[in-house]
Parts: sequence; structure tokens; C-alpha cells
Amino acid sequence: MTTIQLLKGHPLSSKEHASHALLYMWKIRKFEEAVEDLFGRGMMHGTMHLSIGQEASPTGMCLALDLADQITSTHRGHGHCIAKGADLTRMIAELLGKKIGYCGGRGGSMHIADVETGNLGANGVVGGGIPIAVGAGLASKLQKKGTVAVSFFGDGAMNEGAFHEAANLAAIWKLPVIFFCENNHYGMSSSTEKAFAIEKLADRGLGYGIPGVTVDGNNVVEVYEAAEAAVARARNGEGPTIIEAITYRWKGHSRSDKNLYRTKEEIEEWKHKDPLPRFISIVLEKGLLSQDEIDAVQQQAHDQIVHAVNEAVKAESAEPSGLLDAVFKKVGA
Amino acid sequence: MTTIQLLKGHPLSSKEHASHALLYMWKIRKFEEAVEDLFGRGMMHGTMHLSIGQEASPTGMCLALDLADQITSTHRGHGHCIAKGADLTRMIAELLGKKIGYCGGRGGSMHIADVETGNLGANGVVGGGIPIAVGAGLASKLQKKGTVAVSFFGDGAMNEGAFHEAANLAAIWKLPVIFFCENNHYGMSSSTEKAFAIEKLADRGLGYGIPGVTVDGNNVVEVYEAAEAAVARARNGEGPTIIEAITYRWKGHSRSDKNLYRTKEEIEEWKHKDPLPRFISIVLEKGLLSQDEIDAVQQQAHDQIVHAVNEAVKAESAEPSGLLDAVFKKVGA
Amino acid sequence: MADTTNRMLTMAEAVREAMTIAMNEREDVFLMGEDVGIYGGAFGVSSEMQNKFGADRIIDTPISELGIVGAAVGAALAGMRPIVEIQFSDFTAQAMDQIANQAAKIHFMLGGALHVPLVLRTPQGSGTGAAAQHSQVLETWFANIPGLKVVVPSNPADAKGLLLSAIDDPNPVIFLEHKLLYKIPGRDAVPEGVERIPLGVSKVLRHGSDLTIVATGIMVNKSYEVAEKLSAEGINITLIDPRTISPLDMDPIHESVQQTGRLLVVQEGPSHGGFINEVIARVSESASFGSLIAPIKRLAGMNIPIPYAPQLERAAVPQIEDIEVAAREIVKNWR
Amino acid sequence: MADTTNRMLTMAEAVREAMTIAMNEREDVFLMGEDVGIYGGAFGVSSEMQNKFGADRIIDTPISELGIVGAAVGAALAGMRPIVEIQFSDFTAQAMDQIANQAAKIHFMLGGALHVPLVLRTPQGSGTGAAAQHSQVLETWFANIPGLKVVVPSNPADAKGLLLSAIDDPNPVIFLEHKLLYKIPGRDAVPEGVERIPLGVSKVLRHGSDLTIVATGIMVNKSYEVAEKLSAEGINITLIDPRTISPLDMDPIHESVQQTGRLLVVQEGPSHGGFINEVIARVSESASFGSLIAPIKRLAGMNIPIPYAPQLERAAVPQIEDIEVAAREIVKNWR
Ligand SMILES: Cc1ncc(C[n+]2csc(CCOP(=O)(O)OP(=O)(O)O)c2C)c(N)n1
Ligand SMILES: Cc1ncc(C[n+]2csc(CCOP(=O)(O)OP(=O)(O)O)c2C)c(N)n1
Ligand SMILES: [Mg+2]
Ligand SMILES: [Mg+2]
Repeated sequence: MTTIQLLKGHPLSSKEHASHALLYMWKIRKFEEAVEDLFGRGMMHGTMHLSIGQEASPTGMCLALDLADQITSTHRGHGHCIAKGADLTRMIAELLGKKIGYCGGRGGSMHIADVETGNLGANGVVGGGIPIAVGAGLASKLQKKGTVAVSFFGDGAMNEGAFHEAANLAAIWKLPVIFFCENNHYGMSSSTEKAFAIEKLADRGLGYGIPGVTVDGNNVVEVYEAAEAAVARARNGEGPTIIEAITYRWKGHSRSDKNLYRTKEEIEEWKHKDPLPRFISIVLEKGLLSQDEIDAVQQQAHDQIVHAVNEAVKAESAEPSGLLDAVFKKVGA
Repeated sequence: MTTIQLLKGHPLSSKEHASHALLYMWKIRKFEEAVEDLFGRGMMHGTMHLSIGQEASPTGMCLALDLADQITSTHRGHGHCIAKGADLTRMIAELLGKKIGYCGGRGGSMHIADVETGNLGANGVVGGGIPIAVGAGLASKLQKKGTVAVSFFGDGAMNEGAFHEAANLAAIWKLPVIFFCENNHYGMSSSTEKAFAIEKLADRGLGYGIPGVTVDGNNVVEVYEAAEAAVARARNGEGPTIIEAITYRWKGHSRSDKNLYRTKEEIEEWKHKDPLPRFISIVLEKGLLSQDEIDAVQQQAHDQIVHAVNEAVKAESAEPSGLLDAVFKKVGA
Repeated sequence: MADTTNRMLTMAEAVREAMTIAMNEREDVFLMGEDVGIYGGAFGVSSEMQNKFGADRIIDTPISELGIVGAAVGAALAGMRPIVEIQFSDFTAQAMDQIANQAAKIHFMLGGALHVPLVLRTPQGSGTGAAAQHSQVLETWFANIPGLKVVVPSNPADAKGLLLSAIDDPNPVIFLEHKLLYKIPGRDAVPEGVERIPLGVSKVLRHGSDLTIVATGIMVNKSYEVAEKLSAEGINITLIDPRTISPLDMDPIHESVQQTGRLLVVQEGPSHGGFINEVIARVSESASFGSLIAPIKRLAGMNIPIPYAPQLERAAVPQIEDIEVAAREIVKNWR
Repeated sequence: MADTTNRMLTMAEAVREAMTIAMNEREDVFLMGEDVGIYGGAFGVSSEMQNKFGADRIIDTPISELGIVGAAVGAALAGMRPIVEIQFSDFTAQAMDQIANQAAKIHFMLGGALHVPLVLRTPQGSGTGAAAQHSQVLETWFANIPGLKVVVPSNPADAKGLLLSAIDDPNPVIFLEHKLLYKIPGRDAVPEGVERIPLGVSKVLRHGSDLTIVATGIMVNKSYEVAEKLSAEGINITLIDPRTISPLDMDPIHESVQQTGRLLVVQEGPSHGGFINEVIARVSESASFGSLIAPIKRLAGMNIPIPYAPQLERAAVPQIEDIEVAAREIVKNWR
């Protein structure tokens, strides 16, 4: 069990906020690098979907959320989990199929949930989490809890029927839901230019009566500001918002990707829009953090990941016994 | 086998066109009345969804189509079938479970298709026909046939994922498809005010890059004009259009409907917007047809329905033998 | 427990009563579906309930099965106990991702951290003249997915007791109501109070030493008639209704087969994949196998989509006569 | 026909070859699916095909399974012969309305006026560490729907011949490819030309008088290894691969059971609803019943969602050892 230390608020509102935002982006980056390394060394099974290059989006969004607010996440969900406060050791342990992993080895990379931090689960189904977030928003409204539900999903997911039906329900019932679309330009090999006949994906909202906003998803400040406004709307009972965060994944879709559908140049170009230096230059410019402080934050993230990997590697493997009993929750339990 | 006599063109462009439009609206009205009667007398099995009050929409749309153009229809599909040119005897025979029925008694009211007139089938599934029409549009494009595919569906169907996915495919591939939404204000008991958070359902198109137009669905002239423009766009390779035709069903959703969700006054109000007198007053005013000629058209429709019912009643019942063989089309046949 | 009130309810009334009890008992229960409000649902099951509980607890939805079930899954994860009505079971097809890939798997896949206390109620079956897209029995789809419980009540009293248990269950339960049973009263009185019937317990409706019939849903009623009729001729039938096809309680079935040596299994849906096969397989691989005198016989729907015309529709699923012929044959031919 | 070329292809190559032949033969055939173009499909099955046939015949789609299958149904009705690839069979859940309520029923329900010559290809099965939502065997859903043909090839040569027939078939065919077979060459050479294998004909892979094993997909390969191993010990096994589970060709199975008196049926998916049950039921109600020496035995996936960790995933579906133990037991214990 971790102590969850989340610091809500504008990433430029204080020294603490700035280093917090930076820490979380670094944690995501270094987590993904560690996963790639573990996979490369044959220590990890299955597949992986890395979010390197996209760190500002979940970080900016989650900086606007309370611990009790809920999220649903995707196959590319490590960043969402971390930004919402998940424990790094249990995450890595899950990827390694260990007993202490978030799912006890039963779910893996695509299925991490964390009740404590309001993470209702990553999802292997494109679009699968969107109606679920709407349901969490409905529960919040029915129970008058005042919580907000955020669904993270990719550009590709927007073409699933699940998005459509979920968006309309949230709109007509004015639910406290945020549809957070990470537009990284591709759904696997399918470019947004080919998969959509509109320029801005946030414009999908027009058909439902949902306001949509498009932001630079690699600028954590811009993401945060849009997120804060959407959260305020949601808590005020004004209904859902679509946030489209424009970003890019540096790595292939998954391990099988040969990157044939995009150019090296395009990838390089986006590496220059790396959300980390982007934010660092802002905080330096504002004088919020010194270079030493920034280096310290980076080191802190590094240490956390190294610690998590070490702990996870040492942990006990999940065992097949008991699988049958794990299918149903015991009645009356 | 009928000789199909369809007369394409603007309903006010000639005497013939005017009486053709009027005939088809009368045929639909009288067909539905006959169905209600057969049902009431216990001669018809199952359920029925009547389109009384909505006759101008399918008539106006189909006046803009060639015989080779294709449609998909709905549970409330009698009007679409008739407007596209279906044989009335085979339709009634189907409702009565007769061998000569369009489906040999296997489909009933919700499943009438007619290859000859390009009717790819009514559908018991709300939204089920929409992606199918898109597929017909895709085939037209791949085969360079120049035909247009029209999907008729209700306001309620627009909230199904099927609409969403179909609309986007048609938009990105610029397919010759028309999404014809008969907005009769209700999906069963669910009013458009409650089921949508937008005013005009045609605005759903904004999210896909599909132009949408809202017309008075009880005015066959207005419907025709929108249809003609959409057909032209489609044939020109400019892609799909959404037509929203505002209309109203006078009768309950189906036989189980107690009409608790709407007022008598509302129903009465809409009866004053009856598409038949509406069009008749226009043609009288324009001097296109005399009252006598109008009466003759009405009589003609009446005679056709009476004939169809008589023939159908006399026809042989469908028999259970051979059902198993009817599941698959024979290989090589 | 004996019923003192002798209340003869229809299935629709019994289901409504169970939902009403549950909603009175606990605030986290709500009903959501197309036309469940003022319309009372397509089959009148929730009639008047919106008046009683308000539009926030009897929630009318747009026509969006995937969205509705998904929202119910989300609400369940967030602490509610949704009951979803899908207007016809055929349209669970629209929602299969949320049913099979989400609801059924979440508890297991997420390591037990979350669970999905969701009841999906939906009418199934043919006999209404609504043809192939409105008449299916799709229970096999659900039974094939680990993580779902599947209930198929054959009468109002069971429906009430089983639904109360389903709503209490912390797991997703698919509750399949036969349309033709909605409006007819059952043979047994429905107890007034809160008597739960646990999921996963087969019920033996009658005892006989010549033949074991296992059936579910409306086929139980048809089989019952046959059993009564044949008993007059000295053919004594044990009739067993598993009530939940997943989990499937085999104990009384084995017990009975070991006495009768003959087994007939009846279902409405097409055989391939059906629960009847599961029963046969379990008997075939068990000790009961040795007791069999006759080859096991099954009766199922024809391997066709349900046709519209009444004379065709009747032919598509097992009728009383079919069960009678089969029962007679097994007993007569295998002594 | 004997193969002279001795070409050892993988399943991915064989499927690609069949599609290529069909697309060269007829203009109305096209392939549509997510990432089937330049990416070559998630498992590389259509690799390079877009270069050859262009983007109008190898059509990349957005992530919209329901829309894609629906569009394929419509295109089929309008005279084309679409092949649809669904990236993982788990996501046929999204498209079940178009598969089960539309494609499967149209020909019958519309009175035969129209038909749907559609092939839906999709990878199924576990063993890749992709967990519960990417590892299912959902063949039972399809087999349970009258109007669909369901093919489960176990090797590249069969895959090619069966796919050629599927594309020719005027009805909707679900073609289920096992992911683990994509990259390994089969035991048999794949004939170069156009040799169609008709749908609905079981194949007897080897003959033995002690035990009949019926299996499909990857379980055929596992069973084969067991049969070879046990033959060294004097346990002789007949191995039958039905290849299409719907229609299901029982003749060779009956024939074999009548010789061996012992039957073991193996599938990867969970038992409830599985094809194994259909085989058992058909044997149980047939004349073969009388020949049985041993209770019929089945091996199926555990009744759980597929877990992620390799040691858990292995435990979830029958492995070679499990088949071996079962085969040995049946033969040893029932003489
Ligand atoms: C319903 C469904 N269809 C297809 C897939 C296979 N798949 C996994 S991720 C992916 C691309 C998703 O694109 P996007 O939503 O943009 O997210 P990104 O990967 O870019 O983060 C696809 C096609 C899936 N998991 N679920
Ligand atoms: C997928 C699906 N969900 C629900 C139903 C039940 N149903 C049949 S018609 C109908 C209302 C349809 O409303 P709309 O699309 O507006 O058409 P209208 O009846 O008004 O012509 C409903 C809910 C269905 N047939 N299919
Ligand atoms: Mg993307
Ligand atoms: Mg309507």
C-alpha cells in the first residue's frame, strides 16, 4: 500500500506544483523506458503499448482531479495510472506476472485498475472504457457524490460506436464526465486524416451538444487549464466536455509495429516537441525551479522506477492455483 | 411479378408527376389502413408498425431515385417498400404468412426486401440497416455503378453505434449514401427532446463532416427537393448527406402502445399537418390536377390495395417443410 | 416454504415485485432501459414503477444498448447495483462487448479489486410472430462466457426468488425471461415476502422412475404437461429445471439418471452450443454414464432463424407433441 | 492430391495465398479491415497485399468493427464478395448484430431473395500473453447461430483450401485462425494451385483402434503429438479434425467410435456451449452410443477468463500433458 501524494492544481502555481507536474511526467517517461527494457531483455511477456512522448496529457488532466475522481484508461494506459497516483512497484509487478501485481498477474499491462486512486481500469478494448466512465458519472450524479469521471481514449477510439452512445448519454443526462481524447495522430497505422473527415476531433461534440476544446497535448500547462475548466463545468452540473489533446507517440504501436505508415522525419519532428523539455523551459523561464532542482526531480523519478523494478523482480510469481475461484466474487463477501 | 412503373422527378414538374406522387402517398396510407384492419380482424399475426402520417417522406425521397438505386428500411418500413415500387400483393401476402409473400412467410412485416426495386430489406433492428446501406454505397463506388444507397431510419436509430460507425465510413470514403432520418419525434416512448441534447438531428453530421439538412417531412415537395440535391451530391462523388425529415406517426408505436407518453392534443395537432391534403392543396393551387383527377388517383390507390388484399387472402399458406433447406443458399447455385 | 397467500402472479408481476422489493430495500438499486418508464417496458414489466420510484431510479434511455450496458457496468463499479432491461435479448448483440469483454471479466482480470453487481434482464424466445431478429434464445452466448451467471426462470415464483438473489449477487447476472410466460399465471403461488432462491440450485418438479427430463424456461412447462399426461399411461417422469444454466447444478440430474437410466434434455434454442449439450456431456463423463439404459436424447430448436408465419414459427421450436413423442420413444424402445 | 512442390508455409502465408488467388480470380473479392493495408494486418497476414491490389481492394478502415462488418454485409448484398478481417476475434462482440442478426439471417428471413457471400476472418486463441480481452475462443457464439458456417483450420494446407471454399461460398462464413499457428509451418506441404477443400468434411489425421480423439484448431496439433507419443507405448489413436464446426461432419467420428469404443474431445474454449458438447451429444444419441466402452471424456479451457502471466495462461487451456493424461486414463481404465 502506498501513501498517495497527489498535489492538485495549476502546474505553474507554485514551486511544489511545478516539481510535482515534472515528477509525474518523468515518472511516466522512465516507467515506459523501463518497460521497454524489461521487454527487450525477455523478462516481460505479451505485448506493450508505450506512451513515450504523450506524458503531458495524463499529467495535466490528473492535476485537475481529486483522488476520489475516477478515470477509465486504455491499452496505452501506464501514464494514466501513474498520473492518477498508482503504485509503481505493483504496476511493474503486474507486468512481470507477480502475485503483488495490481491484478495478481491476471491482467497485465492492459488491465491495471486501482480502487484507491479512482482508477476503474485500463482496457484492452478500444473504446471499451468510455461508456464505463459515463456510468461512473451517472453513479456520481445519482449518489450526489460530486465526483467527476474522466475517460481517456485515443483518436482511433472515437470511431467506435461505444464513444457515440456514451457521449450522447452523458450529454442528455448532463453527467460529470470528461471525454479526454489523446489524439496522437494514429490508431495503429490509421492516420486521423484517413479515419476522419473533420479537422478537429473535438468537433465531434457538435453532434451531441457537448462543448469540445482542442489543446496542445504536449504542453502540460495548456492541458491542465482545459482540464480545470472541464472539471469545473462537470462539478457545476453543466455536463460533459470533450478535450482533444494533440500529441504523438514516439514508439511503434506495439512490439509488432514496423512503422511503415509514417516517416522517420515525422517522428523526429515530434521528438522536438517533447513535453518534458517543453515544460522545463517554461519553469526555468518563470524562475519556478532551478536547473539543480529540476535535476533532482529527474533523479527522484529515476530512483522510484529503479526501486519499483527491483522490488517487482524480487517478488513472488503468481500461481495458477485458485484461478477458478477468482472468476466470481463470493456472494455475501 | 409486377411491372414496375416508377416516375422519377419533381412532383410539381408535370401532371403525371403530381398524380404519381399523390398515388404513392395514397397507396401507403391505404396499405397501412388495410394492415390495421387485417390485424384488428385477427387475420394477421405478430405485430405491426404503421407509418400513417409519414407518407410524404419515403415518397419524396424515392421520387429522386432510379430503380437501380438501393434502399435499406426499418421496422416501420411499409412506406419505404411501396415508395420504391414493391408489389402490394406480395407485401400483404407476406404479412399473412403466405407462400407468395416476399419472404415466403419467413420474414413478415419487418423483413420485406425486393431485389427488383433495389430494396435491400427492412430491418427489425433499430439502426441495423444503416451500415448495410453504406456497404451498398461502397459496392457502388468499387464497381463504379453510379448508384446511390439510401438508408431510411428513425430519430431513435441515430443514437445507435451503428449510425455513428456507418456515418463516419461514408464520410471518409465519400460514398454515394443518403442518411434519411424520419424524425417523427419519438423512438417508441422516447422523445427527441429527452434522447438528444441538440435541436436539429441533422446537426449530427457536423461531427463527421457530412452536410445535414432539415426539411418538413410532411411536405413531399420539400422532401423531394432535398432528396434530389443529396442524390446529385452522391452521384457526383461528393459523398453522403443527412436529410432529417420532420414528421409524426399518428398511430401508436406498435400494437402494445398505450400512448401514455404523448397527449391527444399533440396527435390531433399533427393530424392537421396531414401530408395528403397538404400536397393536394398545392397541386390544386398550382392547377396541376383537378379535384376529379385527384379523386380518381385516390380511387386507383384504393382499388390496388383491395386487389392486393383479396389476392393475398386467397393465396396458399407457407408450409413448414423445407425450412431447414432455406437457411443456406446452395453452394454453386 | 409453504405459501399461505395463494397469490397467482404472472411472470411480469413477479419480476416487478422482486425489483420493487429490492428498490425499497436498498437505495443503490435502480432500473435502466429503453421505455422502462411511463411505457412500462415493451412487455409492461416495469409498469407504474416510475410513478413510484421517480425518473432517477427508473431511468428511460435512448436506443443505445451498448451505451446503456456500459453505463451500468460503470455505475456498478462505482458502487451502484443497476438492473438493465434490454428490450429484446436479440439486442444484447449490440452490447456484447460490455457484457462479455467487460462485465464478465473485470473482477477476474483486474485481480479482484473491483466487481460488477449488475443484473441484465431481457425477454427471449419465440412464439410472438416477431420473426428472426426478435425471437432468439441466446443463452448459450452467455453460458459460454466465464464470469457471467445465467438464469432462465420457468415460472413466476422462481422468477421472483431468483431475481432477488440476482440483484444481491456481487457478480453480473443475465436474467432471461420468456415472453410467452409474461402474461400467464404460474402453477405455483408466489410468496408475498422476501424469499430468495439461491442461484445454482436445480429444482425437481416431479419424480418418476422411468425417464429423466431436464428442461429450462418455457420448455419446463411444456415438459410438465407431457409428464402429467404420460403418467396416466404409466410412464413416470422426473422433471428437473436447473433454473440457472450457469452455474449448472448437476447433482439432482445425476441422481435421477442413476435411477431412471434414461435422459431427455429439452431446450428452445438451436442445439449447437446449447445447455442441453453441457448436461449430456456432464452425464456422459460421469458415473451416471454406467446407469444409462437408453442413448441420451435431446430436443432443441431447429437449426434455422425463427420464421414469422405462425405455422412456420411453431415448427421451429420443440412443441409439447415433440416432447411427448421423444419421451414415449425412449421409454418404450429401451427397456 | 499429392503435392509435388513440398512447400511448407505458415498459416499466415497460406491464408494470404488463398486470398491472393481469389482476388486474382475474381474482381468482386476484396479485403477490408483495420490495418490490413501497409501494416499488413496485426499478424501480418495481408502483408504486401495492398501493394499488389491497391487501396481499393485491400481497404484500411477506421476502428469500427460494427461499421466494417455492416458495410461488408451491404457490399455482399450489392454483389461483391468481401473478406473482412477483425483484428482479434474478441472484437466480433462489437459486430455481433451484423454477424448474428443480419448476415446469418438475411437469406432465410428475406425469403431467399438475397444472400450474403461474406467471409469474416479473425484470429482467436490464447498463448500470446494478451490476457482476457485478446485471447478468447468464441466459436461457440457463431456455431449457435443458424445461418453461419464456422471454420477452424488447424494447419496451413487446410487453411488455404478451406478459405478458397469459404470465399466461393454464397453464405456468411466465419473463419477462425489461431494466432499461435500463424508463424509456424504446418506438418503437410501446401499445394501450389487452386485446390478447394469443401466446408463440412472432417479429416482423419491418423488411425488407431484404442481411442478416438476429436479436436479442432491448435488442439489438433497438440493431440497429434500425444498420439504419436502414445503409439510408441502401444496406445493407438484415431485423430479427427472436423475442420468446420458448423456444419459438423459426424460420419468419420461415428465410424471411429464404433471401432474404438472410447472418445476424447478436446477444445481450447470453455466447455459450456462448446463444439465438444455437440460431438458428445451426437454420439450419445446415435448408434455409436452402444459401442462405447468408456464414458466420453472432454477437455476444454478452464471456466475462467484468460489470464495474463505466462504461468497462469498456460494453466487456462488444455496442454499436451493434459491430453496425454486423459488419453492414457481412458484407455487404461476402460478395457
Ligand atoms: C475494439 C477494438 N478494436 C481493435 C483493437 C486493436 N487495437 C488495439 S489499440 C488499436 C489502436 C488504437 O488507436 P487509438 O485509439 O488512437 O489509441 P492509441 O493506440 O493511438 O493510443 C487497435 C486497432 C482493440 N484493442 N479493440
Ligand atoms: C437495436 C434495437 N433496439 C431496440 C429495438 C426495439 N424498438 C423497435 S422500434 C423502436 C423505436 C425506434 O424508434 P425510431 O428509430 O425513432 O423509429 P420509429 O419507430 O419512430 O419509426 C424500438 C426501441 C429494436 N428493434 N432494435
Ligand atoms: Mg491514436
Ligand atoms: Mg421515431
